[in-house]
Parts: sequence; structure tokens; C-alpha cells
Amino acid sequence: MSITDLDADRPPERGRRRRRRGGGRRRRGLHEMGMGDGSREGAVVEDIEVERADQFDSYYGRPVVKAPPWKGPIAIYLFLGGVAAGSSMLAFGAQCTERPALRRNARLTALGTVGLGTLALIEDLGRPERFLNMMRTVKVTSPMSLGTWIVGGFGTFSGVLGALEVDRMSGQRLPLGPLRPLLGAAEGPAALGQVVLAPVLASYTGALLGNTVVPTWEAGRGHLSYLFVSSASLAAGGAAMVTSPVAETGPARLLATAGVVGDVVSMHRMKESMHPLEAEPLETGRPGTMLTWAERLAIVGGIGTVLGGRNRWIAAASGAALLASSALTRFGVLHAGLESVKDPRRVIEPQKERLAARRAAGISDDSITTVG
Amino acid sequence: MQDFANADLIVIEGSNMAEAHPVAFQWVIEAKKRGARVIHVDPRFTRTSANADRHIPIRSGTDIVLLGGVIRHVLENELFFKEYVQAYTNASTIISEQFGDPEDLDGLFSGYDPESGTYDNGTWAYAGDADSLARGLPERDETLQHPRTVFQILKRHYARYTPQMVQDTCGISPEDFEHLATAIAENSGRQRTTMFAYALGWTQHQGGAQMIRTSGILQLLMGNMGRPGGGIMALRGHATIQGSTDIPTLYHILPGYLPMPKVGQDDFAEFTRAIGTKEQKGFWANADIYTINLLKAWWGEHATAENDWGYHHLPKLTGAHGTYQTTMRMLEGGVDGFFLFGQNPAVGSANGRLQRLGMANLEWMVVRDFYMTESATWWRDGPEIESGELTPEQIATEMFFLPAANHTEKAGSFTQTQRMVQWRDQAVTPPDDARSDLQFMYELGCRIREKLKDSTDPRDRAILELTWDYPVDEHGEPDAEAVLAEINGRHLSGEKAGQPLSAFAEMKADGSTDGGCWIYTGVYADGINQARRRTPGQEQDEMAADWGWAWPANRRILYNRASADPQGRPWSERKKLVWWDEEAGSWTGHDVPDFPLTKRPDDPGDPSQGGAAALAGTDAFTMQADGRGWLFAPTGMVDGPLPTHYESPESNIRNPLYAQQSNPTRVTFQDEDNLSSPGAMGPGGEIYPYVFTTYRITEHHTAGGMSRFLPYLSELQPEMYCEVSPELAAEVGLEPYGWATIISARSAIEAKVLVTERMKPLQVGERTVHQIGLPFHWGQGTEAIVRGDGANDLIGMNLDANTQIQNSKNNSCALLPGRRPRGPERGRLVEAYRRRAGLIPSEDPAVDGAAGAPGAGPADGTVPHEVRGPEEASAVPSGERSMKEMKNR
Amino acid sequence: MAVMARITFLDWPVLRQLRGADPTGRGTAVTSARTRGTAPRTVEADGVAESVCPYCAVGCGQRVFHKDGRVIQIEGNPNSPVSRGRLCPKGAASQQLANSHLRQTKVRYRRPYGTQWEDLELDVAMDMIADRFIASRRKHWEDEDEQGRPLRRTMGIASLGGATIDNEENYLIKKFFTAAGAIQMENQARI
Amino acid sequence: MTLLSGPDGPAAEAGWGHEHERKGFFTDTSICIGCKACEVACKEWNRNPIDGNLEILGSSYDNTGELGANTWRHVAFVEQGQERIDQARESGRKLVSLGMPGIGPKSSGTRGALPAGDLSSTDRTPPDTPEFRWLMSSDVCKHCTNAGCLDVCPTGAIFRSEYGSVVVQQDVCNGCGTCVSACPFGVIERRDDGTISPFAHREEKDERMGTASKCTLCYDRLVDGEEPACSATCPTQSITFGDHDDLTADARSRVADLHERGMTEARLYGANPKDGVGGTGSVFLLLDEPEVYGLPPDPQVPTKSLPRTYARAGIAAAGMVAAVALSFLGSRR
Repeated sequence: MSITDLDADRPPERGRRRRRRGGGRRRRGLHEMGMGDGSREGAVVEDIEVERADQFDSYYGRPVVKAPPWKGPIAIYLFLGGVAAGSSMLAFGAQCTERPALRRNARLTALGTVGLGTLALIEDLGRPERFLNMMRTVKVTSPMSLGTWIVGGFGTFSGVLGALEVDRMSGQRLPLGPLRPLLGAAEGPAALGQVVLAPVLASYTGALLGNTVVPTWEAGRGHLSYLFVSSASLAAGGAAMVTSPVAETGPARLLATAGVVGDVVSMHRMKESMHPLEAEPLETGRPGTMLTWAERLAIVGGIGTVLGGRNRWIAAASGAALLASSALTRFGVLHAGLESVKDPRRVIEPQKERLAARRAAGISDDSITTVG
Repeated sequence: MQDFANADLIVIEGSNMAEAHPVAFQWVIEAKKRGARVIHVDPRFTRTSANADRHIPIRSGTDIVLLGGVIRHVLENELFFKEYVQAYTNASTIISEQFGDPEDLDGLFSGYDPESGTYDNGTWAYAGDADSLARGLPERDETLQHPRTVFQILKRHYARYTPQMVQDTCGISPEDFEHLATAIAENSGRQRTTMFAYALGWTQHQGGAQMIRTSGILQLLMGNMGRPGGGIMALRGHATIQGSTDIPTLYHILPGYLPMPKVGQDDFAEFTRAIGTKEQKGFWANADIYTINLLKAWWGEHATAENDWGYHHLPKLTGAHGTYQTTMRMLEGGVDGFFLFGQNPAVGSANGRLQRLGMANLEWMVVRDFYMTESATWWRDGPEIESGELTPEQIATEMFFLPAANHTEKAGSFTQTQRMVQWRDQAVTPPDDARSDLQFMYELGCRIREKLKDSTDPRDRAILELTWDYPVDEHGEPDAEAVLAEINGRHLSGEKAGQPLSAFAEMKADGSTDGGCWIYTGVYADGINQARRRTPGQEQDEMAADWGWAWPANRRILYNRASADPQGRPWSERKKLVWWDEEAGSWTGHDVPDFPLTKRPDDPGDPSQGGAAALAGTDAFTMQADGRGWLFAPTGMVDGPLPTHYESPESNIRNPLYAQQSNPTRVTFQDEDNLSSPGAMGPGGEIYPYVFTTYRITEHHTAGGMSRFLPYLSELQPEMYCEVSPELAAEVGLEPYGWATIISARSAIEAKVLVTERMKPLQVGERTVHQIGLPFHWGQGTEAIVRGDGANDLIGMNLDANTQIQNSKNNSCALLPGRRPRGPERGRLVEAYRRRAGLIPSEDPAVDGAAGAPGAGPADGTVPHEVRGPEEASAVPSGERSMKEMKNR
Repeated sequence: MAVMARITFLDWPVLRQLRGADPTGRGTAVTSARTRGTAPRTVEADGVAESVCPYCAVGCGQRVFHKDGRVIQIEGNPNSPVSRGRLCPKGAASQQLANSHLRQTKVRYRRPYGTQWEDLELDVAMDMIADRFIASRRKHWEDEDEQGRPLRRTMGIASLGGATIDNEENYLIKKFFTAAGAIQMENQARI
Repeated sequence: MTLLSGPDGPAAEAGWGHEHERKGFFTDTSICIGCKACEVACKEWNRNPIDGNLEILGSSYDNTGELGANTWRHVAFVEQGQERIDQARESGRKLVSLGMPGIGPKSSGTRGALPAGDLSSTDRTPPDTPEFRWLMSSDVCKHCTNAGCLDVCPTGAIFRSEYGSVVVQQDVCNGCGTCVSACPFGVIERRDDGTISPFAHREEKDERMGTASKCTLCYDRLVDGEEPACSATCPTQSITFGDHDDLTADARSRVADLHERGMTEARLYGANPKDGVGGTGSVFLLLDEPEVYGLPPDPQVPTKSLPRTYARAGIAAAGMVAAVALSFLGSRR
């Protein structure tokens, strides 16, 4: 509407700046800017416009729950922790079945990945210098607390075993002095300890994410551990295929293949068990793309492993594909979760449905909303 | 405040109480919990409406029609409180034969002088012989049947204020009107009371004082004055805005509502007789004593009976010298120096542009504030600098910014909205150069006196003879209690010499006492700072008489004699406040009785004496010369004895009641930057088709000097916005939370758009009226945390003649989507609209479009830079009404 | 880690979990020494001054806690019969009113046609203002009007006050300005 | 070892014994005037940074948006028309008919000296202003009986106080952020930015930066016998503080009173100890469905299903062990 010729002199409208806090969280979308009637707003989540649902109420489309402040390093940790766990189990198997190269490489992989993973974990803390406060308590109600102790123990054992392997590789040139015999004596217990903690290390992260109210993770509560151990298995297998000669990587290939099957199956079963709104972030947007590629790479890697695993190059390539697949799975799941909180419908709709279902089933005394 | 809880119905009109006075609103909630109803009448649905039982949207500026309609309703249906009306109001008083009502004169009262645009109120007088009138005994007809009784005049005056008229003027449905009228009728009488609360939604109109009068009439008719849970609560907006009218820094009055002398009042006796005569009833009969005591307080031993107590030291007024007149004078170059004591006129006063241009025309100015407000920095970052019109290099004004001490850094008293004086203890000393205004003024005075000490110029005598010696502490801060003691007054001679007075009745006319503000006498009784009394509220009844001190005489509810029937018995057990105790032979009750303590209810009064002795036992309105509550105000109002509806000057609606469109006494200033839309009176009115109204919100304070510099308040309301209805947004093409440009005949500003159903278009006759809400807290500058365009830039300096307060509530504008132009283009946009509206035709500039139009104010455009309406308006203390009128902020 | 270092071994929450009544580590077992020593900052105040809110005219009571010459907290005064201890957002922000970093505590001076603020001694500023007051008062002095009636006033000086200045301050301003003949004295009460 | 709090109440279960009554808030949104004094008093006391970009957020008068690291009290503003009010009234009525703990005997005890007309059971005429309403509600940490944030905190930084409130020890927290994802109400958040003074003193260091942050129920005031800053300042006492049991009783009688006046839209939120978080320490009276205020309709503390989640993790771990074992067994040389 132009009333005067002076209108042309107006400065352009400023683009809507985002709120500083909360990273990319968007405070309002087009629909919310409607009439200030906060009760009845369609929601706009980043980059995806969800059509306005008339039955849907929220407060200006703002999130009901918050995403944890977890960024890339956490996905890296999830990935590396899985590789470490699987590798240590391969190393233990290799130790038992006398596959020295696999044993050595897997042990070193485990040490490297758990070390880097721990650094990533620390990096993501708000106050990294207080990392050791994790060791103040043991809390059974906190997967993070238990996980810290698991990582701590696993890391210690990995350190012992890694040091041994490095010492061996360098022809016992590490300046270990009197510690060397001790270290040697510790190999057995350390390997045992490592292999006991490893599967828990691989699976607890499922509980870590599952034990939240982040819609997609919460809904995946019953499946995430399966997905994560599968992903750990295929990644560890892949790592071994990259690092070790084909002669010794038979078990790794089998494990990787099993991992691929577990990965694909558990992901599908997880999605099926979810409310469509909760599953949506796993299938759309960047996380969806990552997960699609994760699946493709897993399948390609799996086929490569099965069909060409005895060829060093194909094995290495397949291993790399599997590693990438696992990393993408972790990134995808992490970001799908972070994404899922942005649309309050993913929280409200499933909750309303479950509340209605309970009421329909005659349970009406457990609602948070009451009239007396 | 606490008295809200005693009301059965609370009508909040012209106030957004929950937002502007949130803590006082607890008493409204309390009343609601006790079962009271709350009705909110307001153009906007606000946070007050959200907590009311009903919100009635009203077209801004039509309150007199709505309440006039209720008055008609209760008169026609005999729903008024007859016993009360007969005993305590002037309903039965007969008015002069010469009186002519707007009903007869099509919108004008008798006595109008079109030349000056003012009334001679001689024809509004009571009937009766001069001597009886002087003694407050006019002719009366107790049957109320005489056609010239106030009662009958009132009936005729409001006869056409019908529900239909209410609908056609206010845009209020008959159902809403019925609801309000019925609620008021049902909640008045012996058993129940209705309370009105208003604020700037009434005062900031040209005719605002009359809006308050309308509710005063209604409350008198319903018997709600002087009773618990009744009355009219003026919700004032600043910590001691009541105090600053009681002890004024206002041009037209001296402390205690004594007027400033006007030119020609060269005789002291003549001056005091103009305030109150010795023969008249009530407490104004002693005006001479109050004045003498004030002059004694100021000039001490130099004030003697021989020299008229130093009366001739007082400067004389020649007209209105209000803040807007001063602005015009600044623009003309007639003012050199300007002091701002914590005020931000660049943002807070009407027509911000003229305010800033005025300041740019000074030689020097002193800004005393906590922060670098826009009034301190306009010369470097004001809108006129942005537009390139001015540069600092062109501005000669020498600026002194002196940091001020805040309320925790000095001791002193505030008087809150219910006249209660409360003392603040000092917590800490002010930082660095920060000083209290007390210290600043005292020290400046000392320095000036020192510099003039050898002067023989008679002009300087008033300064040199001034009592100007207060004890100071080690930081040079004067003892505020010593000042309070002077305000209170003391015995100067006799056995009590040096002791404080305990009541203004102790003041003497012989110079043996002094007192700086007679209504505050008693605040320092017994040498104790009564304002500092702090008996916890939990340990007292609701009246809480031992907390602080309320003037006069620690009385919490004025005219509380009226809470008892003529025989002195409470109207009802439920609404008991003050009553006659036959055994004790005195008035008693929960409050300090507002009546001579031992005067019996059946005392006929002694007309041969003046003052309190002349009051009859039923003359409950003790400040009035006839002892009655005034339904009809023969004096005191410059625009008529009865409230009459006029349209706002910029209104696009023709006055549905009279040919007279706008208030004929309204005041305006001619300036090319102070133009007005002709509204319905000229073709150009349609160029500014929408009404805008400005207001305060909870999160900010006035011009922002005490809120926009505070992070925690700034984040709550960070940007200037306008509130529009969905219908208006659609009509204009506004995007929610996008930008809009609002253009008035004065300026153009931009604001974020809040599209909300809280704004409702009103159907008024054929026309759909769209109202736009604009909070006025923001200003253009660079120092505050949050900044924005100032709504007051849109408002003209157009004043109510009674109070000289500007009309901020009802002005017209155009509305465009998008941001306003930058730089000089902003001015061009404003000009383009003016041209289209015909406000600046090329050959005949600066003529108000309303001039010459039928029924318009007669002298529009002819009086340059001058006011219409004599300043004596609020300068004449005529009792109840004028007390109230002082509260119009 | 500094925090860990301060914790003695026996204070280690894991041991407290094992020893005490809080095995899940969600209460007494995990409190830090600082938490156990928690105290409100108001207890450290040197004093509490009873005051009144400087914003609107309701007149809510305030308690001003101060320490080392600075206001550290302002709260509602529960004893006030008007406000019963409650404050609105502005009243609740009054501590910030006193301590905001934007507060200006030094005299600033801008000379005619100047483009910047300059520093100025308070004493010098007061003297300059007194000189200007006297000069402007004289320059615009009016002894009488055109009809020869006494006026005894000056139109050269005006003032506009907010309504947060105390009664005592208003009184001195009114008193001095009136004595000086400066009648153009106004207040927020007319805005 | 109980994962969730038992019948003795949260404080007792956390090792405090029974010395103190459980404290909490009752926020009666039907008398909230949206003044935001609670937000300011909270920030003043806790010296919390301001939020946002100093821009209008586009949600009526709400410009702080939501509860978070810096804003511990948040006032929501919702504008609604007639249709929505009818729906709210209807949904409130339905709650009654669900056979939930019913409204107690009718009482008009709070009416004051004069009975305000006969409001017998047949008169269910809703009060005035039915065409439009503007809801305001001050939200705050719920101080859940079973608090997700507290349960998942790995450092013990979050603890249950002797008053039953849930408090973050900011000298302990290392900012892992797990608690953020465990709060069903989206309350707790890690403070990653924010400053009290936007222009001056930007360098001013907030020692609490990087740690999780939320309402402490003014723990540092309670220990001295003071009430929390927000409830102390609330002009209309929409926010009240006190013993949890008393407040819940008040809340119940208030909701009964409103229903009696025809305001069937009134309902309580958090007053049911059987709900998914075991009831909340902060109880609310709402005038519409919780989601309208940004509250979850059926929050569940994650810990409730933690045993099952752990079991899944165990099975998965076992499965991995089996897979590895089989891999070696299956590829014997």
C-alpha cells in the first residue's frame, strides 16, 4: 500500500534476527506471528513448515521441553565409545584366539577412541575444568553417572593394554622401568576388565539418550541400546577391517555383518514403535539425510564385507564405509533428538494421546491436571 | 488504597490500574474475593480488563456521555440516594435566573465571550442576596421541585444523555450500559458503596477535569462520597506527585493550594479575600492566616504586619505560565535558563519536537538526573540531529549535567496518592558528585545570596531577606527534617516559642506562628516526625492511622462526616466509619472525623461567624463555602458548572449532542509544528482517520528515565509498539509484529505492530471508529538500553483550560505499514499529510483547519501563542472540587 | 581440580552415600561445603533503611539493605499497610535503579556549540550556575506590566521538576524561585 | 534402593528426615495481573542476566519467552476468543465428570461480610466478559516430587533440599547438560550466555556461566526464614509460598470456589501425587489446558521407566557379547 511517493524512501524492513540464546532455536515462525492468540498456533520448526493443525494448542509454538546443550562432540563420543567398546571385545577375542595383529590393532584402536571420546565428552561440558566432579558420586538413577564410571574403568584398562602394546611394538623401549613387570602381570585382569565393561559401554549410551524427555529419544528408549550396540559392532568390525590384515579379521567381518543387520533392523523397529511425530525427525531434515546415508553405507559396507571381505582393499573400503555409517548414525540420532524438541507438538500430541488412552482404559487418577 | 477492599462495586474508568498501579490492585483483588464486582471502562482491553468482571470498550473522550447517561438513569428512575442528596449536596440550591444551560444555548453555557474564548461565571451563581450568599446560605427548595434548583437543572441537562445517545457517542451497547448503570444503582445506598478509580485516562483530555466532575456528581447522587468503599480514587502516577501539588513546584499556586498573586492584587487583604472571606463557611475562611504563616516561614522577622507580611516580595502572574507556555516562550527566545529536576520533557511532554527546539533556544540549562536521559542528550542524538535539521555545532545551549541522589541516598518525604506523607530514611550517601535536590537548591541559594550580599537593589531584597539557614551534615546535606519542621510550622513567641504546631487551627494571624504549608501542619506535631511513624499494618485496623501521616490532620477519608446520616448515625452497620457519640458529645469512629469534633449533628451553625463555627451539623463538605457537595459548581471550573460532552478537537465525529463541536475554552498554541487536524469540522480530517491514545505500561515509567536504563525492566518491554485491532490491521495492511508508521499533524513515528482483539473497532453512528494504542515510554537517543520513537512527538500542545494539561488521550492520525522514512524525509512525510489535509495551504500558512467552521472554537487561529482560559481556574481554592482537581495527575 | 582438592576424602559424596541416609546421592550426601554454609546476602548487610518506592504514587514501603555504603538489595516492606510487602516490577528493580552501570555520577558539561561532554568540577559548576542564574534573572526582570502594575518577577529562568523529588526539596525550590521572582516553575503534575 | 521417591516425601527420602515441612508455591493464575514483578524480583535476588535481544518476541506482552537459564519466573500471556473460552469451560467440566477427586462441599466462606447473591447449585451462569479473555500465568520450576533433573545429575550438583525443593549447586555443576534433557517441563537450562548490563561492563564475569541453572525456591532465603523473592513481591498474591500441604488445600478450595461461580475452566496442575512426576512442589491453578500455557499435558519423569531402560541396555550388552563370541566361534581358522 503506497500512499505517498515518499514511501520509497523508507529503509527496508530489517530481517528478523534470531534470538541470541539457544543457538539456532527459533522463537517464532510465521504462524505464530498471527494474532497473538497463543493458544492456537501451528508450529513452524526450523526449515520445515508443519501445516496448521486445528486441534493443536501450544504456547506460540514454543518448545515445551529443552534439548540438552549437546553438540558434535557428543555424537563423536557416542561413535568413538562404540568403536572402543567393540574393538576391545575383538581384541579380547583375538587375544584368546591368538590373532596378534588384530589384538594389537584393536587394543590400540580402543585406547585411541576411548581417549579421544573422553576428550570430546569433556570438551562438551559447560565447565570442562570441573570434569572430575563426575567422580563425586555414584548415582544409579543417572546413566551419565554410571557411564562415567564405566568409561573411567574402561579407559584405565585400555591405557594399561595400550601401553603394553606400544611397548611391545617399540621393542620394549618405553621408559617403564620397574613398572614393566607389573604391567605385564596386569594384562590379563585388564583385558578381562575391559571386556566386561565394553558391552555396557556400548549399550549404556542408549539408556543415556533414552532416559530423557527429548521426544525422539524418549520414544526410542526401548530400542536405542540395540541400535547402539549394533552400530558399535559394525563400527568396531569396520575399524578392524581397516587396520588389520584380512587373515585375522574374520571375526571382525562377522561381527560387522551382524552389526549391519542389527543396525538396520533395530532402526526400523524403533521408528515403527514411535508416534509419527516422534519418528519424523529421524526421517526428515539433515538428521534424516544422515540416517539415510548411514543405512546405505551400512548396507554397502555390509555387502562389501560379506562379498569382498577377503580382499584387503575391499575390506578396508567396506570397513571405512561401516565406520562412516556408525558415525552418521550417532550424529543422526543426536540431531534428530535435538530437532525433535523444537516442535511442541512432538511433546504434546503423544502425551495427550497416552493420557486419553489411559482415561479410555479407565485410569483417571494419574493425571497432572485435576479439579480437586 | 486499602479502602478499595470495602467497596461493593469498583468502576475503573480512565485508568489502567492493574498495569499502572499493580500493588494497589491487590486491594481490588481483595474486594473481588470479598464478593465485589469490578467493571473496567476503557478504549482498550488491558491487564485491568483481564481481571475485571466486565470490560466495556468506550470511544476515547466520551466518558461524560456515558456517566451523564448513568446520571440520567438514576435521576429518571429515582435510583439516587435521596436522603444523602438532600442533606449533603447542593441539589436543593436555586441557581441564578441568568443561568443558561447548553441545552438552551446549543452547547454553550451562559456567560461565554467568543472574543477571549472564556466564560464569565457570574451567571452560574447561586440565587440569593449577597450577604446570605457570602455566608453560604443561598436560596433553597428542599422539595427539589423549583425549576431552577440544581436538581432540576441537572435533570434537564442530562435529559438527552439516553442509552441511545450513549451508544451513538461512546460506541457502548445498550446491554453494556444497562449493566453498568444497574450495577452502580444496586451497589449504592445505605448498605453498599461504589468506588470510582480514575487516572490520566480522564485528566489528559481537553475537558478532562469535567470527566472527573461527572463521576463526582454521580457519586454524590449515589451517596458514595465520604464513605468506606466509596469516593473517587485518583490514581496518581508518581511517588510524590500529590506532594508536588500540595507543596507545589507549579506556577499557579503556593503551598497548601493558596493561589499565586495575580497582577493587580497589590493589596494583601484583597488577595486573601479572593481566596476566602472571613464570613464564609468552612476552613477557607482562614485563608489570610494560612498566607501569613507561609510568609512568616519564608521571610521570618522581615515579614511584619506593617509590610503586609512580605506579601510584596511575591511575584505576580499575568496569565498562565505553565510548562507549555514556557515552551513557547523558549521558542521565542524569552527564556535563558532552564532547570530540569528529574524530568525528561524531550520524551515526556507533548510535542517533543517543540520541546527540543525550545531547549535548543536556551542559553543554558541544568539537568539533574540519574541517567543521561534524552533531555540531557537531545543536542547530540535527538531526532532533529538525526534528520539533519540541527547539528551540535549550531546549538548554543550550555548544558550542565549534575548527577542526582536517588531515593535511598537521601532522607525526605513522599506524599502518595491518598495524601499520606511517608518518610524515607537515608540508607547510603550518594556516590561521587551525586547530590540531593535539597542540597543542590540549598547550596545554589547560598551561593546566590553570597554573591548578592552587598546588593542594594530592591529586587534582591526578597532573596536576601529569605530565611535560608538549615543545618547540614558533614557532606553538606541539609537536614530534611528541619525543612519538614518549617513546613509544619512553629510557635514563634509566647510560652511555646520554638515548639512545632500540632494543627493548623493553632496558626495565628498576628505573626506569632509560622508554617510553610498549612495543610501539612501536624506532620511534625510534638517535634516528632509523624510521617516516619511505622506501626506495622498487621498491628492496626485497615485504616492504619499510625502509619505515616495523611493531610489534613491525619485524616484518611475526606468528608467522612457524610458516612453518617444527618442525625449522626452510621448509614448502616456495614458501612460504619464516623458517627456522633451522644454520650461523649463528640464525633468518633475509625477515622479522624472530618468535622468540628464537638459540633452536634443538629447544630444549625452560626452564620454570624465565619469559618467552622458557621457550619451546620449537616454541612459535611467542610471545605465548601456552603458546606455541601457540589452537583453544580458555581465557581471553580472555567468551562461550565456542569460537565457537558464535547468532541476532542481532532475527532472525526460530529458532536451528537450540540452544535458546539469542541470545548469552547480549550487552549492551544499556534505554531507551524503544533497544527491540528480539523477532525469532523473540515474536509482534511479524513486524512487523519484514526484515533490514537497514549498510555503507560507496567514495565516502564513515564519517559523512561527510571526504567529504560534498567536492564531488568528493559527486557520486559524492549520496543515501542502500537496496538491495533485485526480489522484495522487488515484495512491498512499491517503485518503482525512488523512495523507501522503513525502520522499526526505534528510528527510521524514508527512502532512495532501488536495486532490484537484487545483493540475493538467501535460502531459510532454510521462510522466505525478505530482506536490505536501507543505507550509513550520510548524516546530517540543513544544512551538508554532500549530506545524507540516517542509517542508524545505525535501529540500537540492542546490543553484543558481548567488544568493546562495536554490532551494525550484522543488525537487523530494516519497509519501506514512499514517503517518511517529516515533523515529529512520524515519531515517531508509529515508535511505531505499536512498539505493534503489542508493544514498548510501554500498562501495561507499555519491556519488551524477548524477555524471558522461552524461550532468550532471561535478564536482558533487568531490568538498567536496565547492561551484561552484564565489561569485562575485551579488557582481558586473552592473546596472539594479544587482539591480533587489538584489530583489530576 | 580446585573443587575436588577442597573436598577431604571423608567428605567424598560417594562415602557419604554409603554411610548416610541418602544412598541414592540425591540429598544430604551430595551437598557441598558452600551449600551447607548458605546464607542470604541480606544477613551481611550493615543495615536496613525503611524507605518508600520512588515510582508511582501508591507509596509502597521498601526495605533498603546496604553494605559498605552501597545498596545491595531492595525489597517490599511487609509492615506497610498500603503495600503489605509487595512491589511491582519497577519497585522490585529499584536496586538496579541505584546501581545500574549506566548511572551517571560525575558532573558533565557541554559548552555552547560543543560536540562533546566535558568534565567539570562540581564546585565550579555550582558557581557557574549561580552566576548564570543571577544574570538571566536580571536580564529578563519585569518590575511592572504595561499598565504600571507591579510584577516583581523574572521570565528568564524556568524549571520543570519530576514528581519524585521530595516534599522538602519541592519546598526549597518553590521558596527560593518565588523569592527570586522566577514564576515559571512547573512539575510533572501538569503533564 | 528406590529410584523414585517414596511415601515419606522427597526430603525425607533424600536423607533430611522430617524436620521441615515441604515448601512450595501455589500460583493462582486467575488473579495474575501479568505485571512480571516476579520475574524482576527473581532476577534482582539471584542476579540473573537478562534474556534475549531486546526485541519484541511476538507473543502478546511476553518478551522473555520461556523459562530458562536466566529467567526463572516467566509470565505467559495468552489472548483468547469466545470459542476457546467455551472449550476451556467444557474441558474443565469434563475433568469433573471423569470421576477424579471431586470438588468438595460448596462453601462461600470467602465471600466476606455480605453474601454476594444466591449462588446455589442451579445457578451456573458463567461470569461476565465471555467474549474475550487475556490469560496471564507465572510459570516456575515445578520442584517435582520425582525430579528428572535431580535423578540424572552425574555430579551430585543437583540436590533435594530439606524443604523438598530441588536446587542446583553452582559450585559443583560442570555443565554436562544431562539434566536439561531430563526435565519434562523444559525448566532447567545451561547458562551459556547472558549479561546483566547490555552496554557497560560486558566483561563482567558471571561465575555461574556454563552451569545448569534454574529456580532454587530461593534456598538462600529459606535458610534464613525468608520467603522466596517472587512470592514476596507478587502484588495480588497470585503466587503464594508456604507448606505444600496447606497450599494444595488452598488450591483445592479455590478451584471449588471458581467452579461454583461457573468458572468451570479452572483446574489444578501438579496437585496429584499420582501423576507422572509424583506431584509438583509448585502447584498451579490454570484456566485452560496446560499446553495452552506451554506446559506438558502428561509429563513423566524419565526415571520412572529407567529400570526397563536399563534392562534393555543389559540385553543389548548381552547380545553384543554373544555376537562377538559367535563371530569368533564362527570364524575359526
